[in-house]
Amino acid sequence: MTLGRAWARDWVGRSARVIAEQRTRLISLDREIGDGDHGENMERGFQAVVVKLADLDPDAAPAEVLKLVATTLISTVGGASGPLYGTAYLKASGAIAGLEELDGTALVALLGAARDGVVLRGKAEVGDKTMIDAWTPAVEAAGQAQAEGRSEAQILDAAAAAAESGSASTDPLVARKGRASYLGERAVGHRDPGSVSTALILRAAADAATGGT
Amino acid sequence: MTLGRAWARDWVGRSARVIAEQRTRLISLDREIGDGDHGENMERGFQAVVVKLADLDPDAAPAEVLKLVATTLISTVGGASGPLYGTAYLKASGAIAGLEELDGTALVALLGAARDGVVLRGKAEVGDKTMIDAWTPAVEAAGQAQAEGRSEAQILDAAAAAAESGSASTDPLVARKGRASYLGERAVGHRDPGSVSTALILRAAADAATGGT
Amino acid sequence: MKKLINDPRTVVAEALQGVALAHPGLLTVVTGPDHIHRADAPVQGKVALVSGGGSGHEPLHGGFVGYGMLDAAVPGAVFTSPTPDPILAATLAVDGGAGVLHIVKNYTGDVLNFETAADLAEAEGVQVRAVITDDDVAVKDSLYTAGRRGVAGTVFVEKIAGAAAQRGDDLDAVTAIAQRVNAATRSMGVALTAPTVPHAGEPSFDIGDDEIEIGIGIHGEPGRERIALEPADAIVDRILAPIVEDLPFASGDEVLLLVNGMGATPLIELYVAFRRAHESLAAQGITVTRSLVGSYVTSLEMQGFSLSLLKLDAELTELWDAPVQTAALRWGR
Amino acid sequence: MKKLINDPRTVVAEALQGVALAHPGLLTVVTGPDHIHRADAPVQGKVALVSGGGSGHEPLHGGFVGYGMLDAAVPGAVFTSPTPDPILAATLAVDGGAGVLHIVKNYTGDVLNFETAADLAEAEGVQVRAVITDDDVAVKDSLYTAGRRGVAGTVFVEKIAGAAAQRGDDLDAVTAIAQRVNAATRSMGVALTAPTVPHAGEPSFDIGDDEIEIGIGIHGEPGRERIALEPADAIVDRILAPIVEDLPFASGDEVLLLVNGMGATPLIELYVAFRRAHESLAAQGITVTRSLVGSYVTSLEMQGFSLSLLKLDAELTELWDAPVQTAALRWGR
Ligand SMILES: Nc1ncnc2c1ncn2[C@@H]1O[C@H](COP(=O)(O)OP(=O)(O)O)[C@@H](O)[C@H]1O
Ligand SMILES: Nc1ncnc2c1ncn2[C@@H]1O[C@H](COP(=O)(O)OP(=O)(O)O)[C@@H](O)[C@H]1O
Ligand SMILES: [Mg+2]
Ligand SMILES: [Mg+2]
Ligand SMILES: [Mg+2]
Ligand SMILES: [Mg+2]
Repeated sequence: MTLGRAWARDWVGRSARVIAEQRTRLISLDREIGDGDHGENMERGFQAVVVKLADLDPDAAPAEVLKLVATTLISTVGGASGPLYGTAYLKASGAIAGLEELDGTALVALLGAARDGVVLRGKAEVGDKTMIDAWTPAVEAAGQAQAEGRSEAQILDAAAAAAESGSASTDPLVARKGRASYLGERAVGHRDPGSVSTALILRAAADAATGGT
Repeated sequence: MTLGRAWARDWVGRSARVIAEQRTRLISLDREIGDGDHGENMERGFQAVVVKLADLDPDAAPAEVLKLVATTLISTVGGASGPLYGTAYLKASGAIAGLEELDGTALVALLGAARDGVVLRGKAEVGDKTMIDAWTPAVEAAGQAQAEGRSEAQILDAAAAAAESGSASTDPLVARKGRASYLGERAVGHRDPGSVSTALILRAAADAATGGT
Repeated sequence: MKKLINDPRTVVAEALQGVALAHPGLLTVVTGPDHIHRADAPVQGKVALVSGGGSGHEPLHGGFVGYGMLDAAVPGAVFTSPTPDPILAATLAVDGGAGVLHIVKNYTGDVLNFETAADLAEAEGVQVRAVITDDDVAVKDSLYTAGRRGVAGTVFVEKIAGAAAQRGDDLDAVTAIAQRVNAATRSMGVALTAPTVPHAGEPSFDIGDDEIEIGIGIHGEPGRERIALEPADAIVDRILAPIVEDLPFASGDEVLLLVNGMGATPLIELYVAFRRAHESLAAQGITVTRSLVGSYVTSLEMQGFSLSLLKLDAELTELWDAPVQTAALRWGR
Repeated sequence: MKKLINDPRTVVAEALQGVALAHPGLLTVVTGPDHIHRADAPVQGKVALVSGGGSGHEPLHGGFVGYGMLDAAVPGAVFTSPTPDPILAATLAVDGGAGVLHIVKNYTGDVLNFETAADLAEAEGVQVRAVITDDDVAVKDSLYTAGRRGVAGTVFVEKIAGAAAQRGDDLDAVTAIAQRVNAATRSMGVALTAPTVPHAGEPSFDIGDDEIEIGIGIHGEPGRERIALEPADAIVDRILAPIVEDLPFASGDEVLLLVNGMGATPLIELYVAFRRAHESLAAQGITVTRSLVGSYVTSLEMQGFSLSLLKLDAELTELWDAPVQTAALRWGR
């Protein structure tokens, strides 16, 4: 079963809710190895998205929804995560331009474009202890699931699961990008907050596909 | 047995020691209803006195010793207590000018002049919750003891005891002079720090007369 | 106690050495007895202004020495009035033959020590007048107190009397202006935290995590009352009302408003407070035509702020606007 | 958390309203998207300077807007880079036809958001250049970090490039001067306590009563190492050495020295630190010919300080001395 506008809107709504719920956790993680604003930044952005989405034409295609997310995050989040997530959604929107329904191929393209957008702006590689450590395994797992002929819901579940373990894999790392890179060895033992928000957002995508809670 | 230069010097030395010992107590009391510097101010002043006294002609009369205390306190203590104690010692010195040995009458004059000096500068009355609440009972008790024909040591002991209970009598008072007056009712239940330093100095005078410790 | 110092006993002397090194063309720092004076003092024929008091309120007073403001500042130990010797030395150093005005904050210690110094200076042939600043409405001015404290409004007196002296007013006139400014100034402060005097090593008072002290002095002397922490607007309203009532300031008045940080209050918060004070005054028909926002009269690392209001007229406004060149206040040159 | 605010979500907006009310002739505050610009902007024919970044560092940057320094400042949320929209709006508002220089502290967020705004401004026909300040020697500048942070030395870049623009230099020349200043500036900071971001509600890091953080950033990012509290002189020596080594500064150099308070450090302590830094430099043959002591680049109510050193030459000295008229830095007019 392909995923359409309802899924796209539900994904955004779930993302906003889970980011709001996890706001203090994201702040705490960012306090430990950054400057303590990641939860606030992301919540501010996604609340603005929810408000704007209510005004969007109900017939808007998934790409329109993602573009709205992109421009809203760019203009409300600030910090490093604003331009990074903003570019991710912008590129993701471009990858599914014109499509009303997204199949497995489209989803893999969406995720890959999002990841490439983050890399384009932030120049991070896997192992740098950034959100890329969640995005790249997610893209790879989605590609693999799609190659194995899994359903759209299964593809997104695979992506979310990979993002979650990718995020956990940042714990032992020394950071090479972002604020945590100032810390050297002292970042070891802490999880990168941006990788956690990425995992939350991808889990929201999977949940939106199954209608789970 | 009249009291001479040895007593005067011993009084000053004992005063300096007891002020140094009680420095933190005086600071704590002043923290409660003032600005927390009384112990520091008095210690700074008496340490300077000790240094200067070492250079004073060993044959200097008691009045010279007290004058040295006065000018040194004036130029090193600062705050309210500097000019008040400074004037006290200056007037006390004047009251015994020319005397080599102090009998009971001289001691009562010394104490009365000191008290009058504080009043001249500070305009406080008994009950205003200041050092006057220690000085005035001390002067009265000394006068009484002298009228009763007591020894010099007994006169000073009576003065010290009266200063101590006068100081304790400041506990329930609302202050009408000095920093504690800003507090209104909130000064109630706290002892005035200047009355405590006065009691310590007068006890030092009595101890110097008996050679006690 | 966490401080950037070497030793509580040397902090004032070392800071003075820093001041001397940082402002060589502007200030001369004399040690023994310690004071700061204008590098070009004495200015012949000009009335000289001398202020001073305990240290720990920086930039007050040393930061206000220079063209158009003070001629000398006399720092005591932290929160302790200076003794007469350095006040006398400063007075003699800056007298340019036209007499010296002492600007003294109303604390028993400051008043007594300046009084003694003035007597000694007069004995040396220098004409001395004094103005006692007492702008703090938190303290009842009655027979039953030492009178109102001099707090942040002292900056208004120093700036405006300094401008009057700079333009050539004689000692009587400068004294009268200083008195007029003090009489038209009212202040009140609030503390969120307590300062720690270096030699005391402990905060000057204990205050709960959700409490504030209304009517705080600048030496950590406890204030009028202890209340629960409130939003900034409510706090501003709470201390602005007694200020306005006291003079009273009235609709139609033009005022100079100082929102003064007590040491550890971020500037961003001072502007939040300024906004509310300006708004509330406007609602009462009182127009803020001049203003100052910053930490000018501090209490070491105390978090808190004060509001000061001066009722302006054309002359006071002109004198406020006159050029000033000091370490902490500078415009027009 | 004890703050003089109404609501963490409105603090920046309310402070901006305060700024507007406090500096009517000097600054214009635009809301939606929020920025501050010179009241007389755009200045035709002059290169315009725009800086910005997270709030909480006041007076940086809004306090440096005015004649001879910045044309506009763009405040983000507390400790969070502004988004491109207000940067773009500020850039368009101040362009006087001679192009705009963005002065950006080196943080991933600031760099990315300014980059995007520059692209959008160029698309509207405004010529934009950027200089990234990265003066903090506490961070290793290697492939394995986001590079050095921009900290208090940014003030030198803003003042000196501002003076170059004011004297009429073109965009290439102003950019080159800004880069030259940044290249000749080194800084390092120390924290005694942590700042508390209003919306976070908790201190940015935990630090013991007898510990200090060496190499602190201006956003409460932890520094190089945590050590036991030391006397001021030892702390100054500890952070001065890596600054001097890094450029390196050498005997015979003339320098501008900034002793910068991080928010809650009393001025008296900054002068104690200044004294030591000046002395230590003198002992190495390095002469402090210009200086600045005060809280210019802060981190909310953090106790701590930083040292910044700029190697001067005749031109940089002349540009530093040139008149400036802003809320926080003013001389010569
Ligand atoms: N160069 C980069 N590439 C990818 N992700 C990055 C990069 N720099 C930072 N990030 C991500 O951004 C997150 C921090 O976002 P946030 O706290 O909102 O911004 P800021 O660091 O400006 O305060 C980090 O946890 C990290 O995942
Ligand atoms: N007007 C006064 N008359 C008599 N004693 C006074 C007066 N004002 C203050 N004192 C005394 O001075 C003491 C405070 O001295 P100190 O703390 O050294 O000075 P300061 O109040 O300037 O900090 C008070 O405890 C009180 O006994
Ligand atoms: Mg962050
Ligand atoms: Mg005291
Ligand atoms: Mg005192
Ligand atoms: Mg941030």
